[in-house]
This record gives sequence, C-alpha cells and structure tokens, in this order.
Amino acid sequence: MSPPRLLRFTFFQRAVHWVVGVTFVVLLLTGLAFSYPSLFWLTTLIGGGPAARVLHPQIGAVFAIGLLFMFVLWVRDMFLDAPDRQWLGAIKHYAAHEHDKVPPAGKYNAGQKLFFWVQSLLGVVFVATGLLLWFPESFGPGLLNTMRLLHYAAALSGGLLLILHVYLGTVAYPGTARGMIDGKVTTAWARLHHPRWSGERVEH
Amino acid sequence: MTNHWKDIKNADVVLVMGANPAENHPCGFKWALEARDENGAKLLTIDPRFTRTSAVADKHLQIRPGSDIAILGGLIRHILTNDLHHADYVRAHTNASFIISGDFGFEDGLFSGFEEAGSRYDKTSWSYQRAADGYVRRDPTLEDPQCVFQLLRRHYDRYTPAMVAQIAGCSEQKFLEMADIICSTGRADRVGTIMYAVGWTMHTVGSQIIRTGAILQLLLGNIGRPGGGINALRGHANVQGATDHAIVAGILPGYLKVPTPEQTTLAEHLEASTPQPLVPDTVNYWGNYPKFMVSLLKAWFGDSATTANEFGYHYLGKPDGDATWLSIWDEAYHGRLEGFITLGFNPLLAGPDIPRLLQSMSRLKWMTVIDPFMLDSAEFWKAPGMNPAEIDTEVLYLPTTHWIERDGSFTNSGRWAQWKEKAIDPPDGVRSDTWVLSELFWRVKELYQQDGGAYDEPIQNLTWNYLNPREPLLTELAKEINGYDHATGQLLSSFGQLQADGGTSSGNWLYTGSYTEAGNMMARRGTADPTGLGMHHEWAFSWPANRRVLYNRASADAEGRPWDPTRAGIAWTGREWIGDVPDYGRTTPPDAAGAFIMTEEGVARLFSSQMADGPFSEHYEPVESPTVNALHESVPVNPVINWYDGVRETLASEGDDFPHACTIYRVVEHEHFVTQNVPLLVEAMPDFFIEIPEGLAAEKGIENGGRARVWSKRGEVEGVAIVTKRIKPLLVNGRTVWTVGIPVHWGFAGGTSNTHASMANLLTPFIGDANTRCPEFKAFLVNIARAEPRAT
Amino acid sequence: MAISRRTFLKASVAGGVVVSALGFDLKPAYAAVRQLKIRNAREYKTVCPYCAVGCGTIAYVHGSGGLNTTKTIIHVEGDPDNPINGGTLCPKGASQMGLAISPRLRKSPMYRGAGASEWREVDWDFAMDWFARKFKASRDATFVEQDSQGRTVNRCNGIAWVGSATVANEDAYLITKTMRAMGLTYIDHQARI
Amino acid sequence: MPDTLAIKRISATPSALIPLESLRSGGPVYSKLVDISKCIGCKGCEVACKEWNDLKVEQTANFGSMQSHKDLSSNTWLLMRFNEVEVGDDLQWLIKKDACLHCEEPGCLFACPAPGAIVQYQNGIVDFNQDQCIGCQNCVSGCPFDIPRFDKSTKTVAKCNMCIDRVEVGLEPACVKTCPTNAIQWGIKEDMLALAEKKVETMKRRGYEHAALYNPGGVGGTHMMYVVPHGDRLEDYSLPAHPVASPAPLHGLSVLRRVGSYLLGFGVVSALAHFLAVGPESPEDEAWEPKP
Repeated sequence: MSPPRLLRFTFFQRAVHWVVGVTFVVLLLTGLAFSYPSLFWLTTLIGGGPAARVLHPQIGAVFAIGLLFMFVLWVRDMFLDAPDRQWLGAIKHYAAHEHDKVPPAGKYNAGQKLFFWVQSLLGVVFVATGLLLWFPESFGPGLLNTMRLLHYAAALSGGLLLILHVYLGTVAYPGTARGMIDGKVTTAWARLHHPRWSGERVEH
Repeated sequence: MTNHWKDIKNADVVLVMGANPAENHPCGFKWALEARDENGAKLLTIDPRFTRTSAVADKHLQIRPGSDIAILGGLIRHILTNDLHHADYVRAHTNASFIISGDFGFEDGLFSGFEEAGSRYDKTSWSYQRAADGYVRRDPTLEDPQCVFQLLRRHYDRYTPAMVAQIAGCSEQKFLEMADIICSTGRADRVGTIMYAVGWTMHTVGSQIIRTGAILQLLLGNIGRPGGGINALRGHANVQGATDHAIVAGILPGYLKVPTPEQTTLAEHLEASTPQPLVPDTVNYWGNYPKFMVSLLKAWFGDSATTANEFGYHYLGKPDGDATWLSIWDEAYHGRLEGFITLGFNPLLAGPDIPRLLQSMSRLKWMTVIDPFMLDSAEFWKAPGMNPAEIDTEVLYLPTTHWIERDGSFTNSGRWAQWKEKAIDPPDGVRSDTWVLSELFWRVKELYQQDGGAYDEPIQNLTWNYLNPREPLLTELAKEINGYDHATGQLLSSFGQLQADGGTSSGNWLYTGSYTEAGNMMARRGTADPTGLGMHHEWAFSWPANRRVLYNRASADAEGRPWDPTRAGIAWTGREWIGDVPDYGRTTPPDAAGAFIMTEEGVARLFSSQMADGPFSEHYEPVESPTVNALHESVPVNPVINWYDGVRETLASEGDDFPHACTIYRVVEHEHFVTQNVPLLVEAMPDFFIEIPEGLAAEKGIENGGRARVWSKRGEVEGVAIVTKRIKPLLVNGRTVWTVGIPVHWGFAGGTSNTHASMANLLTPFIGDANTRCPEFKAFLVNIARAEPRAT
Repeated sequence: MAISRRTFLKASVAGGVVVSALGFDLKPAYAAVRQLKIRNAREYKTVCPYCAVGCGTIAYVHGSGGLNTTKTIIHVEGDPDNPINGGTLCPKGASQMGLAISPRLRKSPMYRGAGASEWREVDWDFAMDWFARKFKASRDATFVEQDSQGRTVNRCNGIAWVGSATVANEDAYLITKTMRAMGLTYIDHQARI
Repeated sequence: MPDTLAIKRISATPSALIPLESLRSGGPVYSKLVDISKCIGCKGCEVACKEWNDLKVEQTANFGSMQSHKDLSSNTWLLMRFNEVEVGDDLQWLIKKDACLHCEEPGCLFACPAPGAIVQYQNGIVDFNQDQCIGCQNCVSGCPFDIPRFDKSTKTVAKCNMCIDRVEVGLEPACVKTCPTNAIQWGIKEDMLALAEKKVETMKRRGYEHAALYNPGGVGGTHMMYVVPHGDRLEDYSLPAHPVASPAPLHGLSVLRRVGSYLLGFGVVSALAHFLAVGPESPEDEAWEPKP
C-alpha cells in the first residue's frame, strides 16, 4: 500500500524544471569543455568540438526560454514573508537537522526562495552575455572579453548552485526528488519539510 | 631607357623625377633599392607629391607641377658655377666645344629666329659655325664665348637657387641639399642615373624637360655608363615595342621617317633623311638610312618593290602635317574623320578633355573597337550626359584574345624583347588580333578586286607570305621583322648585313638579329651574368644588336679605358672592345671616331637644333598656371606649341576661379583602365579618390574619407577625399599654391567599383608638347569644394 | 529502478570517456595542410601584360592537353629565372590570373547602329563584312592621290588607327604594315599619352 | 606527405599526446624578415596572399586612405597599413605589412581550448585548423598582436598560415616570393637574424639611428621579424613594444579557471562533508506507514 501523497508540482512545472535542468547540465558540461582543455573531451557527449560550439548557444536559447517560464510559474510564491525571515535566522539549525528549532516553512522555504532569486539573476547574466558571445563579430574584443569573463563567472556560480541543489534534492533530503519526478510527495515528507504547506493541503 | 632595369643597381645616385616607379614599376624599382642598400647610393625623389617612391627615398623635394625645367636648369647652373661637371667626359663625348653661329641668341624668353606669325622658329641661327673644310669649328679649350659650353653656362645662369625656389615653390636650402647630391657624380668613379616617366613627357615642354635631364647627365658624364643614363620608364607592356614598330604618327619601324609630300621621290626622301657628317671623325650611323628604308620596303612589298617603282615608295601615304593623337581627335572634332579604329586601347578615357573627345566621337561615321573587354570608348554613346538617339556613329565591338592566349614578344622599357609562350587557348567566339587584321586586309583587298576604288595597288601588292594567310603565326612575323638575305634566303643575323639595293628585307632593322638562323633570340633563357653588372646577354634580345647599354662607348675615356673599371661598360684591349656589345665598331680603335655613333657630330648634343622650341631648354609655365613666368612675364608659355581651334576657350583665363594646381597619376594597384576587370585589384584600391593637402582640406571643410568635388574649366569629378600630409603648400612667386592629386583609373562603363563616372581626364586640357604633341596631363588648374556624401 | 540517477550519471560520464578515447583522433590536427595547388599543373613561361618592366611570369595550367580537354589556368606567379624581376611581382602582376579569367571578358562581336540605345550581338561574318565595307567606303571617300600642288601623296585622310601598346611586337608590326599600306597616316598609340 | 612536418605544439593537448613522428628532429626553422625601409606599400604581398590562398574577394570602399581594408579579416590575412607621421620637418610614410608574426610562444595556441585547432610546427609556423576550431575566439584574446579574425559564415577563426602548403614542399610563402623590392625575405631563422643585423647597420648608415630588429622576446621571438627604421616609434607602426604570450584578458580567464575549479570542488566536498556529518533527513520513520 502506498503512502498518501500530495501533489507538489504540476506536469507543466515539472516539464519546465527538467528542460531547464537538462539544458543547464549540458551547457555546463560543454562550457567546462570550452574553458578547461583537460575537459574538452566532454564535447564528445554532444558530437564533438564544432558541434558543441554550434549547439551550446542553441541549447542556451532553450535554457533561456525555460528559465523565463520558470520565473513566471514560480515568481508569485517566491516573495519572502515574516516567517521566512525567521527561517533564515535559524538556517544553521536547518542544516544541522535540528528540526524543532526551525520555524515551519511554507510550500517553499526561504532558502529555496533565495535560490530562485539567485538563479534568476544568474540566468539574466547568462543570457545577456551569452547572446553577445553568440554573435561576437558584432562587438569589439574588449567587450567580448568582459562578457566572456562574466559568462564564465556566472557559469561557475551556477555550477555551485547545481551541486547544492542536487545534493539537497536527493541525498540530503530523500523524498524530495519525487516531487519533480511524478509530482507527488508523501504527506510525511511535506509535514517534515514544509509543515505550513502540508497543513493547507491536508489530504482527505 | 638608355640603360635597362637591372642596371640601375650600379648607380651611386638615383634621381627619380617625373616618375613614381615604386608605384608604377615596382619590380624594376627593386634595383634602385638594391643600389641604395648595397652601393650606398642616394635615392632622391623630386615630385609634386610625396609618393610611395619618396617613402623609401633618402630625400624628397616637393615642387609645383610644371616647374621641372626650373629645377633641372638650376642643377645645370649648380654644376657649371661650381665646376662639378665631368670635364674629361664633356670634352671627349659632347659637343661642348662646338662653336655656334654668332646670330644665335636668347632674349626675353625667345630664342633667335622666332616667327610670331607661325608660332615657330626659323632655326638658321641655331647652327654650327663651319671651318673652311666644311666641318664644324671646335674649341677644345671650351673658352670661345660662342662654344656650346659657354652658351650653356650663360643660358642657365638665370636659374639661381632663389629663382628655382621662386618658380618651383620649394625651399632654396632643400634644393641645394638635393643639388649637392645629384651633382656629386661628375667624376670618373661615381655615376648617377635618372628615372623618369610621363611626369616629364606630359607637359607642353615635355621634350625639353627630358633634354634638360640629358644635358645634366652629359655634364655629369653619366650617359653610356652602367649605372647611368637617362631612363624612360614606360607604362604599358609593349609601349617600347609598339613604338619601335611604329604604330606611331611620323615614323616607320625602326624610327625611319614617314615620307612627306615634298619628298616626291625615294631619292629625295633618302637624301632628306640621311644625315651628313658634321665632323670628320664620326661614324654617323644614320648614314645607313637608305639600307634600312629599302629593306623595309622590300619586307612590305616584296617582289613588287623594285628599282623601277622606287621600291614602292609611293605606296606609302604622305601626311600633310602632324598626325599625332591630338590631331586625330581634332580631325574628328571638326568632322573630317569618318572612321576610327582602336585596338587594345581605351582612347576615350586616355584623354585629354573627355567632354571634347565625346563630341569628337559623336561626329565619326563609324568606329571599331577591338579588345578583350568592352571599353568605355566603345560605349561612349552611353556616357553620362550623352543621348544615344542623337548619336549617329555606328560602332562595332570585336572581342579578341589577350596576352596569355598568344605567343609573341614584348619589348620592355629597357629594350629587352622577351618572347612569351601561349598558355591557354582563347574561348570560342574570340579571335586573335592577327586574325582580325588579316581578315580585314583580305576582305578589303577582295572588295577592291571586285569593285575597284581608290588607289589599291599597295593593298594588292602587300606581301602576305604566311602559311595561313588568314592568321599569320607570330613566329613568321618575327622572322619577317628580323629580315632575310634574298640571295641565300637565310635569316639575317645583324643589321650590318642590310643592303640598299633590294638584296635584303627587314621589317625593322633594330630587330635584325632577334630571330636568326640560330633560332629565336628573344626566347633565350640564359641567366649568366659574367660581368656582375646585370647585363645578361644570353637572356632574350635587346635591341640594337643585343646591346644592353646604349652609347656605351662613352663609358670609356678617349683612350678606351673605362671611366670606372669596377663598372666598365666596354673596354678597349688594344685589339677589340670587350664587355657589353659595343656601341661602336668591335675592332674600331678608340680614337678613330666619336663615341656617339648615331649623331652626325660623333658626340652627344648639349646643344641641339632638332627641337622645335629651342636648342636649349627654357622654363615655360603650363598653359594653365597659377602664377606668372618669373623668368619672363611676356612669354609665359611655350611659344611654339600648337593651339587647336577652340582650345583657348577651354582654358582657365584671367578672372576664372581656378586657384589650385592639379596633377593626375596612376596608383600601384591599377594599370590604367584594364585592371578594373580584376576583382582582387578592385578590392585593393576600390574607389576613385582625390588627394588633398591637409591645410586646403581644412580650409574647405573637407574631411578625410568624406567626399570632395574638383572641377576645371572643362569638367568635374567627385570622389572620396584622402586628406594627406604628403602634399604641402608651396610658396610660388610670393603666393601660396596648393596642389591636388587625382588618379586616372576609373571610367563609366561598369567597372566592378562604383565610381560615379569620375574620370581624371574630364579635367585635363587639350594641349600638347611643342615637339611630340604629348598632351599636358600633368599640370592644370582646378577648384575644389566639399561634396555631400552619396549613397553608394 | 535498478539504476539510480547517480549511477546513470556515472555511467554516462564513463561512456563519454570511452567514446572520446576512441573517437579522439589527432590525425587531422596535422594532416590538414592543403596540397600544393600547382602540383600537377603545366608551366608556361610568359611575360606580365601590364607595365614595361617586363617581368617574367609562369602560368600554371591544368588539363592534360588531350583532345577532349580544355586548358584551365589556375595560377600565375613570377619566373625566378628572369633577371629583371627574379620571380617577384607587384599586386597587378600577382593577380594577373584574374585578368586572364575575368568574368568580364567578352565572347561575341557587338554592333551598335546609328541612334541606337543598345548593342546588338552579331556574328563574326557580319562583323568583318561590315568592318571591311566601312573601311573601304571611307578610304575611297577620303583618299588623296595627289595634293593641291600635284605631288603624289597617296594618303587616306578619313580613317584613324589607334593602339596598341599592349599587343606583341609581331602584332604591332602587322598593324603598321597593313595600315601604312592602306594609306593611313593617322596612326598612334599609347606612347604619347 | 603532411606527416613529415614535425609538430611542436598542439592546442589543448599535452605534449605527451603529440604524435610520434614529431619526435624526429624538426628540420629547418624558418622566418620571414620584413625590411620596412624597403617596403613601398605596393600591396603585392597582400594580393599574392589572397590569390595563392584562394581567399574571397571582399567589397571594400576607400575610407580616406591608400589602405585597402580597414582591418584584417578571415578573408584578408595580410593587410598593408599606412600611417603618415611627421616629426618636426621630417615626413615619414610608415607602411607596415600586418599579418601573423608566428610567435615562438604562441598566445593563440595557449588560449585555445580545442585540441588540434592550432598547431605549431617545428619549422616555426603556427597554423589554424578550421576543422577542429570551435569558434570560441579565445585565440583572439590570446594574441598579443590582434591577428586572428572570426569568420561569420564558417564560425571559425582564420589567419595567415605562412603558406604552409608551399613551405612544406620547399617553396617560400607567396608574399615573400612576390615582394617586388625584396622587402620580405625568407630563410633559416638564424640566417635571417644575421641579415637583420646587416640591415640594421645599413639603416644606421643611412641616418636611422634608432633602427632595430623587431623579434620580441615576450613571445619567444617571432617567425616574421621586422627591421624597423624607427625602432623608437613602434607604436606608429602599431607594433606593441612588449608583447607577451598571455596578455591581461587571459590572466583573468586563468584566474577564473582556477577559482572555478576550487569553487566547484568546494561545493562537492562540502556537500559530502555535510552528508557525512548530519546524514540525510527524511521522514522515514513515519513515511512508509499509513497513519493509524
């Protein structure tokens, strides 16, 4: 008998998430290949160097569109409220799994909300610099260098976020990933991590 | 060129004036740089612009267009006042010691004998004094006040550095710095060369500019010597050859003379054309004129050229006057010319005064244009401003082969005739020039046979003994040019074998020896250079007689010792001359005759009565000049130039606002007009432009890269402005004069670039040199203004 | 179910390494030098068609010369044996193949009638017939056998021939020979301008 | 045939991976020597380069100069640059042949992430291989002379390859062959250095007291060297006085690379540490059992 489940993400939300997620991983890997000669072999994953060079910005375009949808879909839920601020104050208890000392989170905890905002900001940087780098012949080498550095810096921050995101979403908090796979989480998971949201969505 | 391209490396001073070889002859110019770097030679440029040549020169002197004789005259004065001439050379090899008639004089810009009415000189007073034996009186001490040397000194004494600076607009000091270097070669161990081109010839005093250069070189003892000479740099692949073979008014192949109406018999023609020796010790090689002329007539009319018909002398047309370029256009302009045929030439763009040429062309009945490309000339009726409906000239365009689809020889500027191989076949539909010419000949000949008409005997009797009479092989023609001994049927090996009795034929005596029984000498590819002077006697054929330096007897002193043993032209061993092919009998002792075998004086002429406008040169202003003639205001321009009807009205006159001097030229990326068909060259130099000095541009509000408009009394051009530091303002007779420069390469008939039909020759005046009638392209007046950018 | 997301990632990375190790070929990196384009060309020694320095050039031509082939010029460069230029060429000389194969070379005679605003393509027979008839007509109309003083002059005043300084000596000679025999005296070329 | 060209470096490739053929001794090391005092700016080299290499003709427009193009491009590997300079009364028309200098320490190659896209041969030639190029243009940033140019249509970068197809079979590059005034010469680098010394002396004799050889050490020397009449006015020829193989932008990039690897490494390590320290937090006690 399967445990009772709560719907956390709709199909559309999950689709958008995975589009962004998969494209980002590909972009990160090809990007790393371009900047680290020792990782150049990664381009083989999508057909070799020249193919990676052509596909990288095109995948980037898909990524950008996904990110835009993501923003529209989630932005309303992402404004920090008073309990969020308390949550942030207790973030070290959260990390230490001292459950009782963490103010109850809503559907998204403050960390997730901040993640959203940082990710959106990086997205803007990616798209803006990436666009310029896509059409380099139209710009001077000085500007391109700055753009390239920004692009790389954003990519590295994004990479760090990705590690955090995957770690927290899988190993650190088992059961979380289910929300992005079939969209449903267990009520127990919900009560544990997002008590206020689970309260709103009591199952019948 | 008296010398040849590679010989320039032997010089100690290379004066480039009236030329821009870095731009127009880059591969030949390398030898000037070789001299500069390997000999420590000084490379100098004198030009209205700081050119690409100036960029690598040691010194540059900017002068006003048309002031060349002032500069050169100043140099002559500098030599004579400072005794810098090569005294032994001048005494031995020039007519400095010859005594001139006491009637000769020069006053207020006019030489003695000027006839106001005909604008010409009666040259009686320009003659040598004769001794009792009939030969010219000479004074070896050069002291006689009427000797050429003293006359020369007096004549050029007016060309002081101050006067030079005033006329040319340069600084006195810079002129003197230049003069010191140029005049440093008047010694046995030094030698200097002059490279000139159309910057000298294209003036109303063009021939006299060259003569002044020649006088300079003679005084410095530089003619005939390796590393010396006076070297005309020619601008088309075969200008030299086409001139040698006389597609030229007034001459026949080998510089024989076109008969005149007064010469009613061959004998009279020969007598008038064969010079008599003026001194006892001259070879007077032109004394062989009858042999050359009769052999030419035999080549042309073969068995029909007999003593009975004076070898066909009357088959040749005898013009009643000048028949050169400007006169041809003038005939057309006045509607007297019916047909106009042009081959391998774009005459309309070649100018001068394109608006006038367009009118002239519209008055022709018909025109045939023969060229690999459709030319502006063929499409003159489509030129801007022309209304085709009003033009009745019928035009035929014939596409013909170009150089790489034919064999044959080109004669370069250094007189080397080099044979070329045919590389590819012409495409279908394209015929060779020889085919077109033969076809025309046969069809005209057949029409005369059928219908009769004007005197067709010369046409019927013209020799045409070719394997394929409809398209002769170029090797057959080369052999005909070389000539045959009719007794043996063998090809001749030297023009010394030519006869005046009809026993030999030769289409051009200068090329006898170019295609002998031993084979095609022009195709030789031997690279040996035993003298190290770059003569390469086994490479191709250099006329005359494979001689590499003309007048090379003068490279040695009176005893036959080379002036400079390290750069010996020829040397007398006691039995024969060694070195270059001697311009002298191979075994003739050095004291037997004068060094200049082609003159009746046996020496070179510092004073020459053969010029139309004076035995010495004189500075005359261009017909359009921004200033007065500082030497003689009453005679500002050359007094004996020919004024065609209606030309005076097309020149800027008092009250017109044309304050700036203008000159036109080529750039390195193009060769006249044909290179507009080569995409890589259009890319390298895409657009018509106007070079404007910085100060003038600032005054007129013209920006670099913006557009400017330049107009003369005759026409207007518009193009991209190149604002440059390379042209400076000049102070001429107390007034600031600006110079504007314009390249010639653009036309209207769909070059691959967008030029808005700006053609340099829309601006140039329809006036020519007093001797050659070479037009004055190089100095005229314009005004200039900013033009608004236009969509391209 | 057996493959977790993490193991999948691991596998694909390893696969990538394998794929790259197999497909990572250095050969093209240094084998990319293109072959000498004139390697099988025939050489013809000729002379540059532009100025009068007389630079020797070598035309490189493709095509065996066999009956069924046409020759194609692929490159021209300086003839190193020529003492004048020693293999060098200026921009004009260096691009002379562009003249030899210029797209603007014409292949057909053209005729423009009086007052016409366009050309008409004609064949060679028409062209040469027209040319010869015009030539003869003008010669007949303007030929002067004797001048006003009764001297034999035998000249044709009504036709002028100009050019060319760009044809071979042998062509130049034939031009002079033919035109002088026709009685023309208005003959000139680029030497004067 | 091409295998006989010994390789010195390949972009983004450790030297251990350079093919075995290259262990042979390299053979002659070549260099061009450009004598600026003999250069007349005729563009013979520029045109010969385009003709030999079959580079596309570009639409140009005169912009107020004798110079044909404003800048190099992927189809114009060699450009004559013109500059009028006046020092006091002395007008100099400085004309420079601008093209790849073929550095001994090629910044472009060091910056290139694509293995095999840039190859340096032991004869001194640095060649771009468009088949391997990924169009990232790091080489453009890496070049201290601003030479490589990106091609829009192929999305790759191109520059002078020293006519490697000619050099390989023993011919000199097209620009050298054509140069009308012998301003460009070609030979073993050592010979060219000796010749350069002679040329500097000649220039000094002619009054150019600052004449100098341009063979900058910051890039290990170059395989196109200049002899400059005005060695004190390099900027007028747009020649950098002290070029180095890793200019500033690349420094930024390499710093970022290092920071990046630390950062990502830090991310992974801290996640791991966190996991080991506190383990997963899951509602497992209650999750799989239905509530009573």
